[in-house]
Amino acid sequence: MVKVIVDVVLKDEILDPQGDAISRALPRMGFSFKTTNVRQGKSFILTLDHSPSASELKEIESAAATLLSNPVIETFTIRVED
Amino acid sequence: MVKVIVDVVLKDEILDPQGDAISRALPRMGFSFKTTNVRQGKSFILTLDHSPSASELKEIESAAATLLSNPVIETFTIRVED
Amino acid sequence: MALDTVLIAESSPDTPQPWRELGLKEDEYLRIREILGRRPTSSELAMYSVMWSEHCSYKSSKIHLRQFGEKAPKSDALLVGIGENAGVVDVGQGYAVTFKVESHNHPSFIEPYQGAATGVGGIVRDILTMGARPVAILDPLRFGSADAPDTKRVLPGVVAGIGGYGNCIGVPTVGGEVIFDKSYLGNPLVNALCVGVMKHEDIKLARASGAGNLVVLFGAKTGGDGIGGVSVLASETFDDKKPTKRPAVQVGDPFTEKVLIECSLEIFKEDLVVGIQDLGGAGLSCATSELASAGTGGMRIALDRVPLRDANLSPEEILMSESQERMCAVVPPNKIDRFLEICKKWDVVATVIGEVTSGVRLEITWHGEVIVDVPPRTVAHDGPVYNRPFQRPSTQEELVANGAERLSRPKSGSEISAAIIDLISSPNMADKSWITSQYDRYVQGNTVAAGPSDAAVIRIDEQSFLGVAVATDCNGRFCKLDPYVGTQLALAEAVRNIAATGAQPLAITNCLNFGSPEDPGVMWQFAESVRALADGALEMGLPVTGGNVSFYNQTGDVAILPTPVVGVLGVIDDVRRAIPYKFTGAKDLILLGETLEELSGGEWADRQGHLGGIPPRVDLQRELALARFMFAQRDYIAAAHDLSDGGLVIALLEMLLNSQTGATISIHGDPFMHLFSESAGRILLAVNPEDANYLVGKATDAGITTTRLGKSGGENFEVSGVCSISMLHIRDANQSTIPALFS
Amino acid sequence: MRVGVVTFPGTLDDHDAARAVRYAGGEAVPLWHGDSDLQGVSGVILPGGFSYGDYLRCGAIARFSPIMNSIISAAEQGLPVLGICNGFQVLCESHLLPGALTRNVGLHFLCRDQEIEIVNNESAWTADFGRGEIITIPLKNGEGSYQCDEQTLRDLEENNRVIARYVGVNPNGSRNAIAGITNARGNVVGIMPHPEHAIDPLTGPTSDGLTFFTSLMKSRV
Ligand SMILES: Nc1ncnc2c1ncn2[C@@H]1O[C@H](COP(=O)(O)OP(=O)(O)O)[C@@H](O)[C@H]1O
Ligand SMILES: [Mg+2]
Repeated sequence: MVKVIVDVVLKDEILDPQGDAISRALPRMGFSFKTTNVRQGKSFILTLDHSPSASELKEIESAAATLLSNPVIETFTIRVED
Repeated sequence: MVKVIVDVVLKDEILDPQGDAISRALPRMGFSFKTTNVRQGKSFILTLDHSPSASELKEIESAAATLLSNPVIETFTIRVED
Repeated sequence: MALDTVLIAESSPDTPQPWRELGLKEDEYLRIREILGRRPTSSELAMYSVMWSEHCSYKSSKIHLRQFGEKAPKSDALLVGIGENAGVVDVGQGYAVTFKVESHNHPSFIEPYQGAATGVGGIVRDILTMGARPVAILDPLRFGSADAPDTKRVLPGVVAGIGGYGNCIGVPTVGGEVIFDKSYLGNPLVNALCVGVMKHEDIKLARASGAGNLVVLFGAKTGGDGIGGVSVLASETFDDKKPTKRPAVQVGDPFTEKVLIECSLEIFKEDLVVGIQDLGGAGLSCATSELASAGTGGMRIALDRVPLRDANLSPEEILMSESQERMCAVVPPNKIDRFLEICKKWDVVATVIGEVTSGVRLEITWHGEVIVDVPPRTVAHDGPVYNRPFQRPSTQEELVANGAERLSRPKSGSEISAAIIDLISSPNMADKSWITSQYDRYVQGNTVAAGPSDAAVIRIDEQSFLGVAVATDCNGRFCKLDPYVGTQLALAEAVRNIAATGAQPLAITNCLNFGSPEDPGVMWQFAESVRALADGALEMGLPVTGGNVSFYNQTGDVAILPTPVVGVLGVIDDVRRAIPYKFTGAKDLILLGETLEELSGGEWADRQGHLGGIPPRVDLQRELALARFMFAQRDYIAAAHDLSDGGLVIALLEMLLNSQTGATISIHGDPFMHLFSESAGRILLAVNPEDANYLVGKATDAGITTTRLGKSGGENFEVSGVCSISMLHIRDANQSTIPALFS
Repeated sequence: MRVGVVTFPGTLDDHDAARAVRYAGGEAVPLWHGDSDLQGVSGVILPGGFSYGDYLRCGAIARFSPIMNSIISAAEQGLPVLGICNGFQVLCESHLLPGALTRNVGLHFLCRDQEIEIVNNESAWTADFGRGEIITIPLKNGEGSYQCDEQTLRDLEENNRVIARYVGVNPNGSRNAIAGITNARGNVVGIMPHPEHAIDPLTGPTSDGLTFFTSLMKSRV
């Protein structure tokens, strides 16, 4: 089984209320590590029963750009895990 | 800036309606690559202005296990990106 | 990037400025120079350009909107009129109600979820700003053809966005409209109406007075949202290396808004502010200049104190940022500690950014240097006013000559049956619960009636059962055929919806969605529409308490159907006596009002792909008579439903579907005409058989025509001698359309 | 009887829960998330809403508030606690109840009048119902699908810990159509649909929900 993972994050300039809420919650809960920023993203884990071919990867890329992410506010990256 | 990324996924046995909806949508949208399974996960991108020390990483791990994920339905992994 | 200060501006009159890129006309730019006696600083230019935009200055519409003031009926109910964030009316028992509609059309096309969500957030803050608790949302929506691919992108996103925001802030979404027409493809209309309730003494106004009072910014931090336009200031004139990519998309944070609502209401309760303004379009530019202009005029702001989400923002960008969930209050110094304490309790960031001065100018500094020094009125109120040319388009004659009454009609029983099924399953007439079930209609526990009720009914007092009814309406096809009559039909329908619940109509708001004001044909539609609404309001004795204008709704040269959405608010002294829209048990079905041969612009004609002719006649006195009758007889009426889109057949079937029963009716005359005509001024009643004679008598006394249609019951919808259709078949046709299109 | 109603930032149905307590003849005592004093109440309601915006996961941040610390220990001592919708999610996040609530299978927020069957009428909050009674109360949530592992499910079913089940089409994909559950002792109950919105037919579909609150008034758990 091969996993192709599409990581989707909000563009830096877009407000991320979820990430902000987590930033605020961490110190309240007593954690002392300091973050300069917390963002929340999504990931899509596509499991394939074979290594994706170049053309399949291209298709996955196009799925990531249309279905899995919203290009108006998000960007994505793709990683393959064997 | 260092990024510590906590990837959270639903346990395999937990129903993932979003993943299922994407599985169904992909062929409908004309994509021909075959997946055996699609799951949707979350990621938390913590930005730090320094490399996390061992003790900080430990704290992050405990935040991941309590706040960022729900052990009843989810598992998590942590990666550090410089 | 170099800071442009007033000192620099005085000594460098010839520095080229990007006024054109900011959307200003040359004479407007010269006017600014004349007002200031020098060139504006880049921050001043930013403020003037955004405040003098169509959206903020109403420069094309002002001349027409004045009629709402000039023709205003005398009304004791009006507590706060046009000009404030929202109008306020007296509903008795010491309560005041405020309501207003706003549009978020273009942002919802770009990013449907966030566009719609922030639209809701914006109107809710307008209502909150008046001192009121927001108690209900309605969402009049228009989309392109239901089967168009882009509608599949836009509609689910818009609906999820309205629900996502409204549900999370705990304000029930209880009504609205969903209408499809190809003219809205590429230009959906996302209007949102909010209703708020307060006691008379809690009414707040947007003005800064009292030298020494503090100006406090509270709510979300300021980010680079919605300042795409102003980035030209940073890039073209000053610094080319700076990234100019700023998000045009604003993201809503409903949680922050919910907390802001509770925090503000607690602050109001302790009477800690002398003036308050929400930050909407044009952000701080708007809030500071409007507060100062409506007050004594003088205000000093230290812009560097504004808490930022993005530390790289320039002062110009901070002034223009449209970050959501922010408010600006004017607080006396002796109350500031308590104010900040309440903010802290709710975890709301609050910062004193300036003070009211005894002067007459708005002065803004950036780390001590003066970057804005203007008479605030010139920014907020003395923007340009255009009397744009308008003219009835030459094509209008041909359009109205081509009436739908001349189309060939279904005649046989089976043709009529087929037309009924076609209509009840059409996207416009189909059941919308796939949409409304995504909205929380129960939160706050005061929802007495919500869609599919004609009007939403909300209880506002738990002891006395005082309540309000609200509805919005507009048939854009009628407005296209005749914008004057069409607009009055929208008003008539909204009033009739209020009447159908047994409430008494009290006040009007509106959201005027039109194409480009630079097109004389569109401007004619707009002028006619405003004239009609002002005349109609006067005739009905209902004040227009506020509204909104949205221009430039078009794709290329093609404008949307003119869509002046009219909202009407009614008061109901005891919500337990509100007339329901569904019934149980056997009832007599009675039609109030007269049916004429009026098919043009109607739903049936639309299904034939036809648009032409003259819209139905409108008689506002007849509508008032109906409203009086419904109010007087409310205890004798088991259920009521107004007739509008789709005529009698649709009203009947909707009532029967909601009541889970069938009916047998008989029609004298042309059955098709009686079933499908869309004549105004009609309401369908379901009454207990023993009350039927009494009600018919009372209606006749009131000069209202009545028709006894027949009786409810059975499993079919039967028109004697014409057709009989199983209600199961009708239900399936009605309920499957929307899920099939959008699930 | 004094019943505490907790308000977290983002709680929405606290006024409704308080109204339901009053309709049932009790006195509603507001409890603030930042306090830890339970003010001697005889029961606590965690109302619906979006505590802390439901960012991260529904109920996840609320679980760490000071008031929850007090509620968790009191509940372990037997204090009756009712979590409605978001409150149910908070109870699961707090591990006072097993399992978790996840995204509805339809992927939409869903607001409808829902029939449920009361399966367990022995808990502190359901004792006034008949066993097998079918009632209609509003359901309104985006993440109401009850999920747990096989072992937990067996434990819930075998020990009569399912409080209520959806009748008819399963609206959200919950395992075994579970609408509500209780802890082993029967004092902590989580329910997804909203009884506090069904206390008066004027403003809700029925008054069926009132029985949850009258049950508490009579209970001696
Ligand atoms: N079509 C209209 N009918 C009546 N009043 C209107 C209309 N359009 C705008 N107004 C009024 O003009 C004032 C300014 O409107 P607007 O700039 O939209 O306010 P805000 O920025 O607070 O939303 C408000 O009082 C509003 O009610
Ligand atoms: Mg405003």
